[in-house]
Amino acid sequence: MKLNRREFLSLSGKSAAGAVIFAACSIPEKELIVQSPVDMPEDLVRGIDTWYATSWNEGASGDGILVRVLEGRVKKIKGNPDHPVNRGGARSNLDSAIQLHYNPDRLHDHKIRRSKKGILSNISKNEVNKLISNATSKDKKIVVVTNPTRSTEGWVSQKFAESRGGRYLTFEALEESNLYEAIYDIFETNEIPHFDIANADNVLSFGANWIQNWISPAGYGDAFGKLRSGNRGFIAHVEPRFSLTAANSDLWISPTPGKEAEIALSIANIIIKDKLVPDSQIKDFLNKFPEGKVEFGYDPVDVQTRTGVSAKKINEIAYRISKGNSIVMAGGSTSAYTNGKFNTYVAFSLNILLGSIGKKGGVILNPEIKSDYIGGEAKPNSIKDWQEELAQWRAGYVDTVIIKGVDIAYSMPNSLDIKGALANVENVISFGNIMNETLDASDIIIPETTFFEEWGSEIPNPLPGYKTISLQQPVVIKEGPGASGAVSYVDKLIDLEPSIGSSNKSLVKKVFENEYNNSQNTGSVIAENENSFMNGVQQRGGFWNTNEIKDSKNIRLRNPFEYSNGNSFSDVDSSYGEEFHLIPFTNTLMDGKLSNSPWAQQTADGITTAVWQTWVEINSNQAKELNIKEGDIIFLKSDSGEIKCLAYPHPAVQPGTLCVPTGQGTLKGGRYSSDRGSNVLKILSGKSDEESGAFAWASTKVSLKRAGGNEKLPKFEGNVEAFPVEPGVPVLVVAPGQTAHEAEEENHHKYQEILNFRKHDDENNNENPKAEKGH
Amino acid sequence: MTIKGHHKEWPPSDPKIVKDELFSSTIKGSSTLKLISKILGLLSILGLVGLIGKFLIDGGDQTQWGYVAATLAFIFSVTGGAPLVAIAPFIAKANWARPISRMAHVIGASAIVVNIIIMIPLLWVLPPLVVEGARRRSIWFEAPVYSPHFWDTLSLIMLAIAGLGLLYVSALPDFAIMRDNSQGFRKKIGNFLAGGFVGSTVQWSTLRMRVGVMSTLYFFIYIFVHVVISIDFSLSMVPGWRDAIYPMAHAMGGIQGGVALVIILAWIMRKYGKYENYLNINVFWALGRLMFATSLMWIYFFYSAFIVFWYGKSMSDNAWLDLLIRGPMVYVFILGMLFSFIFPWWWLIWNKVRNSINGPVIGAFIALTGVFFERIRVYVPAWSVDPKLIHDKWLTVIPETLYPDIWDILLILGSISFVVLTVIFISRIIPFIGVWEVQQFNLLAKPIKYIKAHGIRVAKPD
Amino acid sequence: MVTEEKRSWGMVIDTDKCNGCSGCVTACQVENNIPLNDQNKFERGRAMSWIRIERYWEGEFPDVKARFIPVLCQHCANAPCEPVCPVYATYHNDEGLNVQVYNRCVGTRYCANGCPYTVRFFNYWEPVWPEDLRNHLNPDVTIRSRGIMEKCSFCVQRIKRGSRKAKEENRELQDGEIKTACQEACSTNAIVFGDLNNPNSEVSKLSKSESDRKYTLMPQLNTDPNVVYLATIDPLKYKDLGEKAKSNDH
Amino acid sequence: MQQRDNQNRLSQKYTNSVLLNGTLSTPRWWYPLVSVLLFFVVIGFILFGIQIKYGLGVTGLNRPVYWGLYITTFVFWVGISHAGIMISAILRITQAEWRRPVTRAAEILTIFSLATALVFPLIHAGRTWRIVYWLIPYDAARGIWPNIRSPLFMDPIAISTYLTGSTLFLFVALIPDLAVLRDRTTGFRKGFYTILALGWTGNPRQWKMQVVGGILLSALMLPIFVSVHSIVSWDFAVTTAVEGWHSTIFAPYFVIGAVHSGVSAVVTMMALMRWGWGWNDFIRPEHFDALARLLTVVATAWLGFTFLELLFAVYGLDAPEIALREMQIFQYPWNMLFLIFLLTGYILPVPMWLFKRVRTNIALMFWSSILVNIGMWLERFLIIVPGLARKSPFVFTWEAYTPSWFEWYILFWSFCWVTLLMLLFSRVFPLVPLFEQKESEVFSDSIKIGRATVPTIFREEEEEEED
Repeated sequence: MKLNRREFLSLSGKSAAGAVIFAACSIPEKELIVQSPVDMPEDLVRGIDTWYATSWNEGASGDGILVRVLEGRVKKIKGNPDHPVNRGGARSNLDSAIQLHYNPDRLHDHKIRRSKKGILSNISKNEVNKLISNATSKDKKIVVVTNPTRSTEGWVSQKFAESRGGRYLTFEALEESNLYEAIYDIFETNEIPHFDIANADNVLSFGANWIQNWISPAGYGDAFGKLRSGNRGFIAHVEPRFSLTAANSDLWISPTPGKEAEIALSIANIIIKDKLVPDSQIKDFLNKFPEGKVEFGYDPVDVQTRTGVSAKKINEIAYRISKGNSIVMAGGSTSAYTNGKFNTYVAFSLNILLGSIGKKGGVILNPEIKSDYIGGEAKPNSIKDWQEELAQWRAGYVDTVIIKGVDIAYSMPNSLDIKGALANVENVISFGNIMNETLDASDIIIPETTFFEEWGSEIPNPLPGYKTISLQQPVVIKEGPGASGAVSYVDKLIDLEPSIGSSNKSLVKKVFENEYNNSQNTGSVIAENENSFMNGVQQRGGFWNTNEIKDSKNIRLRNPFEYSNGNSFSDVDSSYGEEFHLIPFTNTLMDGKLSNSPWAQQTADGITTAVWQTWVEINSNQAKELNIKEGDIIFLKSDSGEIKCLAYPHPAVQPGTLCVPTGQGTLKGGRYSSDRGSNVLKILSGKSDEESGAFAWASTKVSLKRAGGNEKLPKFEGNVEAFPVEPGVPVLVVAPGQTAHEAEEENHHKYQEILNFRKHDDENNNENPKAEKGH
Repeated sequence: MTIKGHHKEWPPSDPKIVKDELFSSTIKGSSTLKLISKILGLLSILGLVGLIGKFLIDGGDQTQWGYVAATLAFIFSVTGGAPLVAIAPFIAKANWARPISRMAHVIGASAIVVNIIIMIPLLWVLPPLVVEGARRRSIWFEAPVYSPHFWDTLSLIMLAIAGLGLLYVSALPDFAIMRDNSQGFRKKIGNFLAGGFVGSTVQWSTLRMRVGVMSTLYFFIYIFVHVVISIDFSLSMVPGWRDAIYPMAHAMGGIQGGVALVIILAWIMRKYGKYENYLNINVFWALGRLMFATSLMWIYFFYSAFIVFWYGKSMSDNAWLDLLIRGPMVYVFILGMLFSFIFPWWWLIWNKVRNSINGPVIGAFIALTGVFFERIRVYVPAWSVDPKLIHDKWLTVIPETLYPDIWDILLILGSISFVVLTVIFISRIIPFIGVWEVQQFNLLAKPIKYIKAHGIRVAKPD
Repeated sequence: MVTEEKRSWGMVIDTDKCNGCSGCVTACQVENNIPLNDQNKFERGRAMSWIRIERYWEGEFPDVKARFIPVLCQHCANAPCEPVCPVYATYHNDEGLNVQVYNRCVGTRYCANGCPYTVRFFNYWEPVWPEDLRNHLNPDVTIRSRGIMEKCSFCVQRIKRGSRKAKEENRELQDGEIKTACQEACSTNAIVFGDLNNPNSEVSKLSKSESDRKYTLMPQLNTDPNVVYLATIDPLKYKDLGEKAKSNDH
Repeated sequence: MQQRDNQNRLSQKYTNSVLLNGTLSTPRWWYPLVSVLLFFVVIGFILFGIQIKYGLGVTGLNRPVYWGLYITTFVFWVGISHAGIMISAILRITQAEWRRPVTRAAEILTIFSLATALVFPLIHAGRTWRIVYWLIPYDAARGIWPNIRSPLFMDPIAISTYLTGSTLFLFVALIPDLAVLRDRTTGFRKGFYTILALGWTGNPRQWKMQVVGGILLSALMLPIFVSVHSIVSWDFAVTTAVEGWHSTIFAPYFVIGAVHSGVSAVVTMMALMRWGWGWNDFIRPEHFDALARLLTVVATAWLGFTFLELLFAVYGLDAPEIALREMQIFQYPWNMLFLIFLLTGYILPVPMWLFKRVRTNIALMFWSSILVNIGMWLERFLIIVPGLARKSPFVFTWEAYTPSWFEWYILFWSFCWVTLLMLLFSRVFPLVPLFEQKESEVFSDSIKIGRATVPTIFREEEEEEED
């Protein structure tokens, strides 16, 4: 495989050895003294910058990143072109993470709350250590809570929980456990398969906002670029909300929420009826479906009447994806209804109909990776688990909760009453960089290191089709002048339970030593001894081995209609009125992780270009009918709470739905996050998919109330709704094979037609009757 | 070359003498004048031949008609511009212009026939607004496709009527004199035209009022004509040419030529009509200034357009420069620049020159040629633009230089001579220096000596 | 600066690959020490971003489309911003860059009016960072004071570093060796940067090759930009799939 | 005092005593008014300082509306400054008798409005403290000079030339009156006037010099007069990027508009002078009458240019241009501004001026002239701002602009500033030129034609008359 995709790396790759990828040499004297009065100051650059290869466990699903360090400070992050998962792909939130590290509100001291009623106050490290060791002594009932992760960290958390006979849970705000469930039910694996978008001809995605932020966006972004280059692939997207993926798809279908499965089945219906794929595949697909259900139940015309989606579009998709290599993905909101599992399963099963499992440009199953010192799993605990867990907390059966990497107090819906639960736990010990609601609700706060300061190893999710372990290495010092003086979570746990290991660093090293021993001189780093192997790993930012792939492709089918439970939600008609479907979505702030980073806050949302605020997207026509203007203050009320947000009408929202971004509205945060916007996660009703117990976060209904006021919605776009004033300006659109020049000609004519200066039909031989109107 | 001393030349104070002297020119006609008229007549016929020939040969191809259009533009604008030389001072109640106002009016009425004749084939060739299913940019936006043809003709006719009306109204008292003091057909004509004018106070005041109204009316029509014709006959035939000052520059060129014509005619009248006393140095001096001022105005308008295009450097801006400056007509442009600005400016800037009889005339001849070059410089390239390109956003193909063919030359000579012929013809009927104007001039202005200085005492009636 | 052969830096942006993720925008903010855009800046329309993603709507629901285009300084060969600056604060250097010399700028903002692409930004306030955040400022890039214009510099500091490195290693500057921050951050590789005078560079291949999706912004202004765009492809351009498909005019 | 002499002319004694009443003595309202103005002016300077310290964020400007109220006001004052030369130079050359009492005031107005206009680029610029770089060739050692191609560099040159010329012009016309003052003052002031009067004794040669100098200067000033506002207009016209700016008509359009507003400003001022100092015998209805006639012609020409400008704006049929005009003329609040602009700029005042009764009514003339200047200010605003707000086809960047109170105050400040300067000036120099006044008295006469007595004027015969 082509490791060094970009030339400059191949350049440096030859020269460089050791952890440093880049090393600028000393500056020639004569250039230093060259001074041109009419040049920019940037013409003189001095200093030596170094680029370290590492990864970011929480934020970037194991993507490889390069960190530019100058004068001992982190300056810039970019994707690691060498890394198989994202291949140099980066995301805006990578850079934003720098401001978490250098955040003016970064915690530097331990804090403690003496009594549940009391307030948080600073405390010395030694004192707090005693308290912690008491709180986590063998006799205590302990629960460890982190974000879902498969890493050394996860392994340590697990081990620690086990050592205390406690539990280890993970939580994710907009979780997708239905995705894992469906994958497991079809492919009998917990690994999300590798979607080989780069080599595909058609991609059909249900709810999975893969271009913006679905599981591995950086990698998918790179793949997207490849898909669109050369023999241009076709992208279709099915999602009620107009996500970036919808915006960039060639064909977007916006079904009423919860009806995704209908679309999928009707696509299948067409493919089967018109025999667009070999019979064998049809047989495979149908064998567990009830007799004739798909063939007769889901004729596109009926589906159009049921879902209001144009049959033409469904037809178009069916015909396109049945040619060439096609991928069908599902996730995001599709998996987050009360019938989420059903939707997801049906959607994925289309891959079987299309025969795209396990082939290039299709769905490539990933190997299950067993590695010592790496634990935890990517699938978060479902909301069912959490309801049970929190019940225990409330009952006071838990003495100590250790929370790391997830702001549960912020991101759990009101219906779970997490704060109440935390109040009944004797010791809540939290790790964190910057104040947040969970830290605020806890008794002991430990200033945690950022990923720039800490070692770590992680199994990316999803894998690129073969074994990959990303390395996280410290790029700046954590002790000493100018350093944060923060504490490593893993080291802390190891202090408390020395039997786990000696130190975080040693554990990480062990991970890769194992790899060295197992790899038998195959894989990304080949070295004669462990040390140089480790050097290689640090240089490349991880270890991956193209030979360790999943060989067997075992598909286990079942009748999806077993999953289609009484879904009260999607049957509700989406006609205008008080009741709206609320569709929360994450953007640059993620689930509030980055809300303390000004860069993340100021990064304009792709569709609305709104920033620094919580807005609600509403269809512009519907807004006109309801007499709602941009910036009008709107209150959304659901069965579990009410939030305030500013209206942003735009043409691409499905009438009857409202879309609200997550990430704002934290009650306790840094200067950049507190008192702005509101937290939509709070008002999600605690509904779940009975089948899987997954959190049905897209199944909330809200009523809309206008407060009467109007604030200026901060956004990057100007004050005019941006429809081009002239066809093709500034974004020129061509049909396949059409040249830009032809398109411009055509647009010029179209513009003349708009002016009534040219006949609207094609033959332009005689005079223009329209031009003479009124005379 | 200035004429020394004051008041050698001043209109005789006796109204009778004034009348006789001024009317004499309408009666007596030398043999040379007859000869000239014959030649001019011949040329005029050739001009008609030229026009017809042009029409038969190039009737289908608009790109060949640049020179015809230029001729029309030249003739209608300069002759039309002349009356303004009388109108402006009239509005400003200036006394000096009285002796030449009649000539100005006559010139204004002299080109009516020529304009109409040339207009006819041009209308035939001028493309409608909508060609090849699409409509070209014009000031007629969504108006009917033949609006330019209709309105431009109408405007020309309006100008003709206004010109005639102005001449007639201002000549009324002289017709009366003609009626009372001549025999034969002149008496008849006078009788017919004078319409019972006996010079009562009421009639005088209505006369002044009428002249005022006609003058104002004429001015506005003149501007209107220039706006529509300059745009429809040149600007809107070039894709992307968008030039708000152009109509004004066009009109200014016309006025410049008008002033020139008046000077020339005045000079001829003075020299061959023996009217030294009436058309004295003061008149030429004043006209010289006007000549100078109009030249300056013209260059100012031209430059305001030029700098914007030259600095803008957008595609259409460059196209303008390529087409109208450094393009097919670059030499004509240089000539035009020399003749309509540089020479007149450097010549008339000297008081010595202005304050003389021949100085302004030379300037006038130069400026007149300049105006002609300017019209060719603009109209010929504009018409030679390939009609297929008209719908483009800007002009991409600069046409080749178009040289006048024999028909064009015939037409140019013929039309001009016909105008001159018309002037001569009118001179047989109406005195070219308004009798009543001169008499009023005498009433209001008196050369007097104040302390040591020579001067004029001017009365300012409201 | 001392340059061996005259280069002409240019960029090709494939709008078909741009998915509007605004990674380039943030990367540019980070690389070039662009002042933090607080909420107020957005509310008053003063937000600075040297590269921006413009989003244009087409049609109405459900047949609505959003088109994205990244816009940055086009480094026009015939730049309208240059002649109007009374103090030569912006001028064309010998590598085809339209550079902004901050020290000379007096802030007439005339260049901004001259620029049809509105990619020039004015510092209405003195830029401020909290002490901690100053750590991440890029020492290669000047911090602009209040009252002056700034704009995309094609990451001139990176160009300098790159060419210096090549010089030290006594070799030609390789194509693709120098990458602008936005190009680096673009995971879909919609942005390609390089030397237009080098016939073998990817950028000149893309911009010269009659692949013919290429167009420039506002050709009618004849600014001759060094940034070339490739048109978006819409496979369904002439297909009417909707029950109420609309054209984009309104 | 006896006012009329035997030939029924205003006696020179009377003329002196009345016309110097603002200089040799002080009107009752002078001190209070001046101190109030001073107060406002000082506040203005303080605000300016604040803006320099904290940056232009205090304004309502944004991107892409980078030019706003400041530039508008700059253009406005440059426009006003066209009064002086119009009145003194052009009317002098064309020998318009009625100009005489107005000339001085007009020239002062020119000078002070120009000085004010020159301040606005400073207020407008981002780094005022470096503005010297802009105006003066600096850093010559490094071979860097200001950019002569930039209209913004031509502006200061043109304006300062104009300023110099006008000042000279004013001074030449001031000398005889300075002599008069010299002879009527004592002590410090006498010395002051003695120096300025340059030993004027009023002998024929001096008079001849003074007249010739005046005429020469007028001739010299004319091209500058035209160039100044043309160059200001090219600030906008050369810019292809901004819709509605790149129009060839701008230069003459701005000049004629400037004359329109300038002369109206003179009318306003004449009325104020007549009321303030009670110069009823010198600033007489016929002067207003004449000015109003002039204004009617000018305004009509200006309207013609406005029409052409709009016509050709739409002629181009560029989508953004159309959008711009749509906003400018039909969208709230711009449509209101546009309406007011049309009404005050032409539709209200000009028809009024058609009636002699109005033309000779000082109060009406005063208010109508004020209207005109409101309209002309709006004209500039409507040219500059909407174009920027709807700049280029990038709909995405189209913005709105609302000036901040800061900008509004600076606008208000400029008026106080000019008025203050005028009042201070009036305290030191006579606002109506005494010698011109006297000359006109001498030159005018009347004769009988038939039954009517017609006023006449004596003209030395080097000139021809046009009015």
